[in-house]
Amino acid sequence: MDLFAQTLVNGLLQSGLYALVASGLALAVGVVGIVNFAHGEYLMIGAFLAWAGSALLGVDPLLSLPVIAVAVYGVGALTYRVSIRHVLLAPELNQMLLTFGLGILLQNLALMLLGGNTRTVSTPYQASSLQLGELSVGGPKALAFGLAAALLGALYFTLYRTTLGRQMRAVAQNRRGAQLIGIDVDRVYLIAFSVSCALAAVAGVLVSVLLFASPTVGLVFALKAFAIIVMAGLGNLTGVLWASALLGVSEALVQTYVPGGGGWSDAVFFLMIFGTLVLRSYRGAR
Amino acid sequence: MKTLLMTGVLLALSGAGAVKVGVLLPLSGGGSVSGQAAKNGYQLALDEINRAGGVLGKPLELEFADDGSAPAKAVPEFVKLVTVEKVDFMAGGVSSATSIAISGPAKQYGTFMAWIGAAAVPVEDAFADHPYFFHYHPWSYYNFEAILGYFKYLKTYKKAKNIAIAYEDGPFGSAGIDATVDAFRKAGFNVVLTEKFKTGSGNFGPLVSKAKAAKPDILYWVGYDTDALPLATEIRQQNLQLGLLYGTPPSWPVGFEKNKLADNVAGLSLWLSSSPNKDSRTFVAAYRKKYGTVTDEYFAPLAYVNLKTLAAAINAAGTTDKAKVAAEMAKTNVSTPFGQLTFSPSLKTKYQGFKAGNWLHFQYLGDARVPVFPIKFAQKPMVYGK
Amino acid sequence: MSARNVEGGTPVRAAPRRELTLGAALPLLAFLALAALFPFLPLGSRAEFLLQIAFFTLVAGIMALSWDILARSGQVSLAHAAFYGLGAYGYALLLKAGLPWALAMPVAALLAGGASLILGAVTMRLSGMYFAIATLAFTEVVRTIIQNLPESVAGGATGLLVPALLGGNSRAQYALAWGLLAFTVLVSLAVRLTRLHFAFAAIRQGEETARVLGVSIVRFKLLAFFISSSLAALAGVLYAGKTFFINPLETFSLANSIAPLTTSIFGGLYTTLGPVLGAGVLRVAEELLHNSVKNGYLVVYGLVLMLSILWLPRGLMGLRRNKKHGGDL
Amino acid sequence: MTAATTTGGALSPTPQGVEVLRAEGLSKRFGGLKAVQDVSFTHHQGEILAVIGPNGAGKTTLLNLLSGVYRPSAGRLHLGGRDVTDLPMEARCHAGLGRAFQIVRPFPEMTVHENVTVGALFGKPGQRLPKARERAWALLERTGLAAHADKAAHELTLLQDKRLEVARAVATQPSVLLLDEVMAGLRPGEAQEAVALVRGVRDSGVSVLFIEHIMPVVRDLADRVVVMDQGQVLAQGTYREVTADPRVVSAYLGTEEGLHA
Repeated sequence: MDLFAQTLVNGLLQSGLYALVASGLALAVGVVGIVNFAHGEYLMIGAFLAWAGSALLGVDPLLSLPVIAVAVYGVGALTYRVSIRHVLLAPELNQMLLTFGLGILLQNLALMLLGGNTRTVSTPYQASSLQLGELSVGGPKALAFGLAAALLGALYFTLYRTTLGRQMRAVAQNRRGAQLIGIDVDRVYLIAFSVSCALAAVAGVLVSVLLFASPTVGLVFALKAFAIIVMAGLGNLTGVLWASALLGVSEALVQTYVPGGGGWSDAVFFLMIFGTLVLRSYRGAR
Repeated sequence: MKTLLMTGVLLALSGAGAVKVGVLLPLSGGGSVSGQAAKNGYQLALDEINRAGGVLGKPLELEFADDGSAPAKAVPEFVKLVTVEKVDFMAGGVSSATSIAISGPAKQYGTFMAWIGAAAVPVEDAFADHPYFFHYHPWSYYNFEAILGYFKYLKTYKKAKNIAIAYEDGPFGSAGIDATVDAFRKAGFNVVLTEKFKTGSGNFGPLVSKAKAAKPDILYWVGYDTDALPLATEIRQQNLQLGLLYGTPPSWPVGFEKNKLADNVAGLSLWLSSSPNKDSRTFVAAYRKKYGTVTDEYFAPLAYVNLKTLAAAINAAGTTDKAKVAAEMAKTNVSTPFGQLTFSPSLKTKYQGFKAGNWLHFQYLGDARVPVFPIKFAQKPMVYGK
Repeated sequence: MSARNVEGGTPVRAAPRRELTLGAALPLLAFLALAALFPFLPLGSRAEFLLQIAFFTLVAGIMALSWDILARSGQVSLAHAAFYGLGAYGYALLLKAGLPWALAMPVAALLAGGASLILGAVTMRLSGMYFAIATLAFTEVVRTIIQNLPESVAGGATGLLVPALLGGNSRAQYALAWGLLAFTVLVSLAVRLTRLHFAFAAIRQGEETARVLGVSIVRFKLLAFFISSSLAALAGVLYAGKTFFINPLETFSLANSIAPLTTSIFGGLYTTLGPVLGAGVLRVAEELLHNSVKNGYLVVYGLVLMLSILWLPRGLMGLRRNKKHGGDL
Repeated sequence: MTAATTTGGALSPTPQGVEVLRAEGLSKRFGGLKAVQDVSFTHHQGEILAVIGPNGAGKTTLLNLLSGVYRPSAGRLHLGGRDVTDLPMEARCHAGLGRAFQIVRPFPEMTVHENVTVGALFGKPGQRLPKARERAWALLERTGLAAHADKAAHELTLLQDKRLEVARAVATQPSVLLLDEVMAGLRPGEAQEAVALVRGVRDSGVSVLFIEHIMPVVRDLADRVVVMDQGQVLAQGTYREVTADPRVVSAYLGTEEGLHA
């Protein structure tokens, strides 16, 4: 029974990481309607900045987090200006190719400048954990979970309770209509896309504390984040949280209770996504 | 002016007949850390060889090519080195998949290959009947032999009996895992857990929870550098009591030694920069002089040794004739940063360089990797947690 | 007929415009002819090396063109690596079972095509991003299954050794790859010039409208999947026979699904020439970059992809001045 | 206008004629909303039948039920004596139901001729491409689109688009053609041409069922009218009959279209 409870905790903790990465992507896809294949690369930038701050300047990653978020917001804004805004009306496939090219560019730029090595940061709280009887709750992962929930909550609040949010939703629903009622669509897109990049970087900071920084760190998580927001339903922020939790817990259950389950966890992850999509498509029809 | 012209002509003439060695390495893609380290080693060796008069009286030439860590890229690059650049010898090779992919053209052209990496058994199969294949890196079964030796020592002196195995589900971790488990059992160990994980996922929670229930003395993990910190973190968080956490990643994270979680983590390497071996100290000094830093990637000295021994064999043969050079190579008997190098048959190939005895086991102790086994190389006593 | 001609005096031509003109087919024929002659060109010492590059370019061409055939029916798939891999694995396992290679190749293609029908049937109602992620998920599941099968069955995570194609003769291998690309081009043209074109294009441009006009989407979507995946499997066979070794991580990698997509967009979607030309140009560009910008050539490559989308949204095919609708091959 | 003249001659478009389409108690619920409730009517061969009603009366839902976009929650649909209730859209097309949409939906990357060819090729099973092309061409000539055959569909004017929409649907060789507000958005002069187009379709032997808001068009075109309100059939009969029905008048009172607009 202890193992079962611990398994649930393990799953939930892992899901926090997934939700954190997915939150920014949900914004980019939901509002801007851009399938940003380079999302993981902004995470990578965040992770490397956190590493650099820690290894070179001795600043704790959590302290540098706000600065990194702002810096990557700037990178995102630049990306939007020079590339994304020019393909907003292009076919979805063209957008995919553009962001894919961007991903290749950023990843290999990092590889060229920093090499392929895995880098880690050292913090005093890295291995901290909360002991509840026999249960152990990893500190940084719990923090990631809390942060994901807070960010998704803040996003939800922004979208539904603020002027900017109302504009975002208007733009997301009907670009031309929004333009007609005087919304600066370009500005809304710029903000949404840049915030999405900043959120990726925030996830990256946490990833650098929890795991590592390397040019390819974004890839695994971005792929899973995509699957999660699609499973949640595009633009559904609360859905992101439950989809992450569901996937994280089922992964953990498979890893714990299926012999050789570590090898099957990915299959289960994607099988659930696949099943959800297909089931929903059949339920929705007629 | 005239002399300048003359010198130019002479240089050009001498260049025309220079010995050319093609070096195929993963300079980009997944294996690039090892590939770049090897490249540095080759260039260091090249400097020394040419400073000492080159090969056959002329400066040696290296022709680097990037296999991109992908078989589909490796094949054309290999063919280019052999047919366009017309290299006399081939060196390099890190990844197993790319090495297998080029085994076809290598046999077709009868290319002389002085190969540093590619430890997987299918590579041995692919090159079994190649007459000019010199393999420096130990095959994976030699790696395991070394590990088993260490664990047996732990069993005798530390009463380590229960082993938990965590291995990544890719080709690196999964290769021959069943044989590994059998061998541990045969040696009298209890294998209390055998569990796969997904490298880079950072998802070790369930694995460690299970290990906790299995109460192992040694947790043996086969994964990559990306897994080192997340695994160590999870073990600490869930308070899993171990005698030893032992891993065999191809490389370790940069700066891992400074992390408190790295303390007492043990691992396997062919070489450590801190090795007291005389050749190793010479290499480290030369490397520091050329690059200004010290490397911990053993592919750097391995490449260095690779080119030095190849050049020596060519010089000894006095020709670039493959058969004669091979005959000289086979006689190689030199001291290296890894210990003595000679070539002898492995299970399937004729010329195998380093074997089980060249591996050493280290532990992260006080911000550095310190050799702890075999005992004769130990610089500090190992720390065993139970 | 009571509806009168609004344009009155406009002369009305007697017959509909012909779809296939020699002018449109010419670049395609020229490309194939050049590819056929390639091994006989006087390339001097570089010949062998260029032949290797050309071989993998042909494989990339088959992948891109076969992906495009599926995309023409509105199905933007990220499962192409799955069928490439199934082709490679099917071929290797059939050889192991004792089939001669000439039989193993088509059988592997048909098996992969059969597997695609399963995927096609369940993803029938999905579109856009949902379809893309579902097909991506399918690929991951297939990879994981092959990876976790016992090693004695499919080599597990380590992989399988594959006997050399055509005894390792690189010219014969090239000829085979050329033949398979030519076959793919023929299939693509057949799709373009028959009722399939109308069915695929109608489904892509308006699925519900197409159904109302009597287009059986189930049949045509599955047919697109079957054709496309069988061809991708042939590319996988070529890869396996050329590199002697396949493992799940390499053969089922996301890159193998993305490359045909980017190549087709770069060359020009929904055409026969575009994806083939795209494969040629991109591979050559990649090789040139690889040799000139040694470190970080992929940085430049990524930049090239981005710029091409910003400046050439219709791909290389958009460069042709006379882009009559429906006239592109 | 009970006995319209036909050029076909043999057909007798009276309520006593041959039945082509019969709806029996068709209903459709979306969650708790009853969009269409127990709708029954019979459509006869060669007849032009109009479905009218105020906004939200369920007209378009009914059309979607007829063409197969939705499956009915209850009720049956018969086409030429065959029960087609459970057939999907494409099979209904094969069985003889053609449909043109209110918002024109040409295939944007195809030429006008190709657009019509799709209908000619797939409307009935077993069509061959060259034949389908020829028939599409003939239809373009009949609908006055021949001069635009090679244009991309998105280059057409709205009236031309509507012609294309109708030509494409007719190309499927339907026995019944469903038209969803084809006149919407047209100027009066254009609407007259569209009326002529629809008549021409009927005269070529196709029964027409259409939804319309513009009452003069209904008066000019319809042999019979079905009036819907709140998902139910309020009245059926000739134009004169239904407009005299007090229930119909009260249903339309206060609505913006007004009965005699």
